[in-house]
Amino acid sequence: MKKILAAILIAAMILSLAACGGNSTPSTTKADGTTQAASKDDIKLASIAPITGNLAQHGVSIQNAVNLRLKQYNEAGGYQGRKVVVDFYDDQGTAAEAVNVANKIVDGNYIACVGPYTSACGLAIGSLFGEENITLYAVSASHEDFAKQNDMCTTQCAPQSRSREFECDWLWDEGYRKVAYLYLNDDTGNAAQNWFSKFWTAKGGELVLSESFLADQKDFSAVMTKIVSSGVEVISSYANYASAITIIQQARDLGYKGLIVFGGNAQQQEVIDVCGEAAEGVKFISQFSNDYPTEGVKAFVESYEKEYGRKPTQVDYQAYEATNHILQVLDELGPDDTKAIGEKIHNNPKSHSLYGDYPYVNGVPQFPLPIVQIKDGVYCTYK
Amino acid sequence: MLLQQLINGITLGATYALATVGFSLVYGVLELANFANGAFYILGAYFAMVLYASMGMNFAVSLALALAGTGILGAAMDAGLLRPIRSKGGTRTSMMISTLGVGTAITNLIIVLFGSETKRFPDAFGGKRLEFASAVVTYKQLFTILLCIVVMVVLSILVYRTKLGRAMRAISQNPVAARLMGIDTNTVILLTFFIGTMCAALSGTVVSMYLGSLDTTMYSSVNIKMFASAILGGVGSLPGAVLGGMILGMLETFVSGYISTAYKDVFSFAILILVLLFRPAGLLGQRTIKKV
Amino acid sequence: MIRKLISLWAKYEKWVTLVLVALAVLFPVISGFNRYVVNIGVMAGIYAILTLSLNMMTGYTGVVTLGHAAFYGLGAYAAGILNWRLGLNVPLTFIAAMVVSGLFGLLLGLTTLQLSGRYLTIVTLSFCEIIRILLINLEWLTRGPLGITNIKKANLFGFVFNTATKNYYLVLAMVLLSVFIVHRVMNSRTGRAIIALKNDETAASSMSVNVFAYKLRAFCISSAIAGLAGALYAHYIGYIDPNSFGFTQSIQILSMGILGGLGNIFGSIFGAVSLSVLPELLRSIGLEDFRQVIYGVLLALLVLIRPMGIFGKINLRHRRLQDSLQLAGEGEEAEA
Amino acid sequence: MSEIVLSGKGVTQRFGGLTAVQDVTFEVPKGEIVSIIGPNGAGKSTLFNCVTGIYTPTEGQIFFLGQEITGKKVHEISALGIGRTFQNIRLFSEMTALENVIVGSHAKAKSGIADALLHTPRYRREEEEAVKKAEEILKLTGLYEYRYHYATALSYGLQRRLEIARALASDPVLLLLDEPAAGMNEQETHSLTEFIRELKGMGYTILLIEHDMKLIMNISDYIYVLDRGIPIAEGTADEVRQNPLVIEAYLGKEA
Repeated sequence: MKKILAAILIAAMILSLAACGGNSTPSTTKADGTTQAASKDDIKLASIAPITGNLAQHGVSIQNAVNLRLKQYNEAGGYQGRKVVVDFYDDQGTAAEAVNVANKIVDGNYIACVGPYTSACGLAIGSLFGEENITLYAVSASHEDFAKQNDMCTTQCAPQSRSREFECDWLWDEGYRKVAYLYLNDDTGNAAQNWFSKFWTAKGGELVLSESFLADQKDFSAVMTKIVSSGVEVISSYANYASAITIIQQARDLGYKGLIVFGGNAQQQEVIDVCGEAAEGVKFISQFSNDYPTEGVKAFVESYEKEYGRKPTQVDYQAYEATNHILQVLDELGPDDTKAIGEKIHNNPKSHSLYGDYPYVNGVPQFPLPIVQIKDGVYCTYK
Repeated sequence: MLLQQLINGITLGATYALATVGFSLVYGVLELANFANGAFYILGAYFAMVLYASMGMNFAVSLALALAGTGILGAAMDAGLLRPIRSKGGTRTSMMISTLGVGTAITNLIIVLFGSETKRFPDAFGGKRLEFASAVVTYKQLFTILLCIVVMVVLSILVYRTKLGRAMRAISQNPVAARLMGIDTNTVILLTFFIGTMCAALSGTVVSMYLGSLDTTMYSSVNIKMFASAILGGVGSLPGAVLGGMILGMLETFVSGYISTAYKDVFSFAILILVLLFRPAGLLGQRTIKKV
Repeated sequence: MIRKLISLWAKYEKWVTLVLVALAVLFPVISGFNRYVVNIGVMAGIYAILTLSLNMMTGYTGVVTLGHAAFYGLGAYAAGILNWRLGLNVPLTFIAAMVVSGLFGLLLGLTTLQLSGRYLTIVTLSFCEIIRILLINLEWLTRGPLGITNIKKANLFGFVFNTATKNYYLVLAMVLLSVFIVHRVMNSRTGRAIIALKNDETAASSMSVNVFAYKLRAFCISSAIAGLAGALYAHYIGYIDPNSFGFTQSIQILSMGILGGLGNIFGSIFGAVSLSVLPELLRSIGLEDFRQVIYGVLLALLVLIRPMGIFGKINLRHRRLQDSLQLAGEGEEAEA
Repeated sequence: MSEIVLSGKGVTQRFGGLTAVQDVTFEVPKGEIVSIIGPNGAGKSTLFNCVTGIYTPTEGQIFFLGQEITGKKVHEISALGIGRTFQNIRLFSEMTALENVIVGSHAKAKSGIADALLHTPRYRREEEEAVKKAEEILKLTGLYEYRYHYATALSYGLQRRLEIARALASDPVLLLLDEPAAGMNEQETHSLTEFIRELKGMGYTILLIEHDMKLIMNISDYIYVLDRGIPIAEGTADEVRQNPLVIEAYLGKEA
């Protein structure tokens, strides 16, 4: 065998890829029926969201919120008469797909990108957006490293350090002393647990036990039994809404009567629908409450409910606020210098958010943290 | 606390056992790892949820319909896809990949139709429970454990006592000889798939009710545990499947109860490795001697 | 008709191969250096290496493995940890990845080779799960679920592979290397011994082939090549976490191998490329949500139509020799 | 007495309760054809498998060229110079006839993976030698014209001969033939007998298991007779032919 039998990339691939290459100029991806014709003078915004995969539920929220804000902005005349149009890209909630679609976005002359949803995807593509000087505005990335990657990376989610400190102060003031902490074993979950145990022990509180679990874990009966028998007053947890549901139900099944507190990302309508009255009294350290007493929030909740028939939750709010912030900076600086837009978003002394004028420091929002609770089957502000 | 953990362990063990029994039945007869088992586990649960929760039929009827419907689908998969492969002399690998394709298609079809958000599975026993001094046993837990025992007994009778069972065992030992002995292997295999799929649907429904909720990712955590219990108990042996499931369930519960939840998986797979090293055929599996 | 086509292909195999290699080399130019398309090319190349390595284990030794992603992950983590902790880069990380995965391949081989096919398939599945759990729990080494972030781009003696096109050529070179390894090993005394033990272990050992030793060699080469693919992925994506090397990944690699055709280098590459391109094609014609459904249905049907894969059982060298015999009119017609 | 190539002392093989072979002692002198005969289930194949290492005998020892080989692994025993054929044909289906024979000479070559990757001189030399030798053997066995055909695509008779060719490829000192004439008609058995006689002429020592009495009586120098695992007679062809025990074992008791 003198020669090498190297049949590498066969003709089929070349033809199909070239064909795919041909029509892959940033055509608008069909997403939930909102294909927008990209005419010449429109300003283009990109958005990465988990449209399919395990986090598809949040993908829908991001699409709804971004489309809603753009609709309002364009109806109010857009940017000097030019409409802002969005292209959605599906990262399926995985890092590899995020890189896959990120490559498409950075070539698609967008002014900025809303998303991705998770820190993992944000960390995978942050450097690429940094090099290409396009804003990467993550929706719920609360991992400390995300916003530190470069000036282009901003998140709409409060970092774990701030929300956990706020939670510990609140719990201490409410008189609770014995807490159990359950956290999803991913990058943000670990950060949440570290900060919580640091602040809680600093205040002198007793961290009875802290246990991690995997995303697809369904059985918490063992750990719940340990919690019930060790007289824990508060179960605090960082979990997505699916795990939150199983935690609430199994806690109540095993006779746990104490307080249950979650992070904002567990605040989804399904928690109420599935758990029913088992969810009564469950509280969330959230970034958003739908009856928060400001004009901006009231208008957002009404317009969202009118448009989609249900009240918005934290993810809806974060995507809406991110788009809102990008459009404000667009009004100030115009669409041409994407680097300037990114830097302004990264450090914006005064942004007109739904909560009023609050700053962004190094890509992190310094916004208030309302505490939301479930009362009579509805989310409402507790404090 | 120990009593409560014991109850939790048995319940979890029962859920793993139920999921494994269907898989082990098909594997025992055909030596085929049926990867569509997970999809039928989820499909059965969604079927029952639609009938029971959305359409309000009574629980027993919706459970029966869900089992029958999924079972027929499982049998259809065998008749439509696996039988032609068998007749064309295809290898077990091709059949395995075929079940994999069906599994992927069904699971994702459910995601497209129902969306991937978690849905509610109401408790057929209205949350009623028995409260002892230091332990709580909900009716759904009792139902799960009871059902696991019933299914094991029924299947054991089926496989070891009935004519169909003898045919199944004949096929598992030597398909060619079985055919020569006049056993209509295709029909027996069809029935095996029908029963195996029904088991998967049953375990999916029961677990959904135990957890009170269901979504399309619920199988992923059970999938690996099902393989582990099958191997632990001895692949292809029904009592082995239940034994393996119970051991795994108890082990995980006590590890997360007394050590930490993070390490429950590490322990269960460490045990699995030990069993594989010293008794590769599993606890109750038979060692196959190599004959020339 | 197909027989003539294959005979023709066998006859001009050398030329067909060179044309394909040329097309592969020119591919970025053909697609106009469009980053998105070239990126698909890179991932297709990485999967081609993975199916080649799977072909070595399942195609040649007949051992169906359901845990091949474990070696892919081990290679990625070996490269990722070395780069993150010690700042090492190509070629050291590649070699380390191949060695680490190779050793684990040896480990799997040692513990499971006494088992018959019946249990081996399921054991490889739990092996993959065990590796994933180890990666999650050894937090001091792998940062556990945090995964390893900002792994530097491949940097060969100063030349940094930072664009998709440069990475494409690096992956292409590695695909060539893998094909070279698999081709040369399989067309040698070792290769014949491996195929002999696949066809009939007892007969092979009676021809003084140490079946156990040769299966181990096949396992090690296979897992080492999969480790190489892992290292490429780590440097290219720059972020790895335990969950991207789990069960679904193993099944994807296996399906590519089966679809393309086992026991055939060309088939494996074709399987990898076509199943990497398919999801993107479906995405571009908007069948986003149905992508997985179509993928599943396609899998089930293809295995029905061609159980041993599209190019399975085709051996061009044999066909060429047999055809040459035909022309010389020595032997009567022998069914290929 | 010429040198003893293979010998077994008190070889016994039990499977659980069943004793397949009971206390068999035999010798195969160099250059001779020794046969083992006996009705079905007499333990002939079991004894064969003890010699080749597939089974490790429960009791007794086996010696090859003076060296004990009891309990050695199959590939170790065959590497010492024992070629064998199988009762039911076990050719390698995915390889051509030529390649099947080349695998037969596996023990004679040394090149490993490194040699294969770098195409070292050793690799090239051994490959050429192997092909040349295999083609020689194929010519000897009249299979040269089918060298590129898939082994399992050949006719039954050709496959039988190919198995023998494969066994010859390792230049064995001892050739074990397991019912080579099974399923052959008169004419084919005759040509097989001639072929085996040729092999003897070429100096091969042969141990044969066979049912076909005509073939056995024609070419065997020495015969051992087994019945239900127990050796009941041995001797030259003529002695065995008249031995009443043998007749009884084969034809049943006189009426």
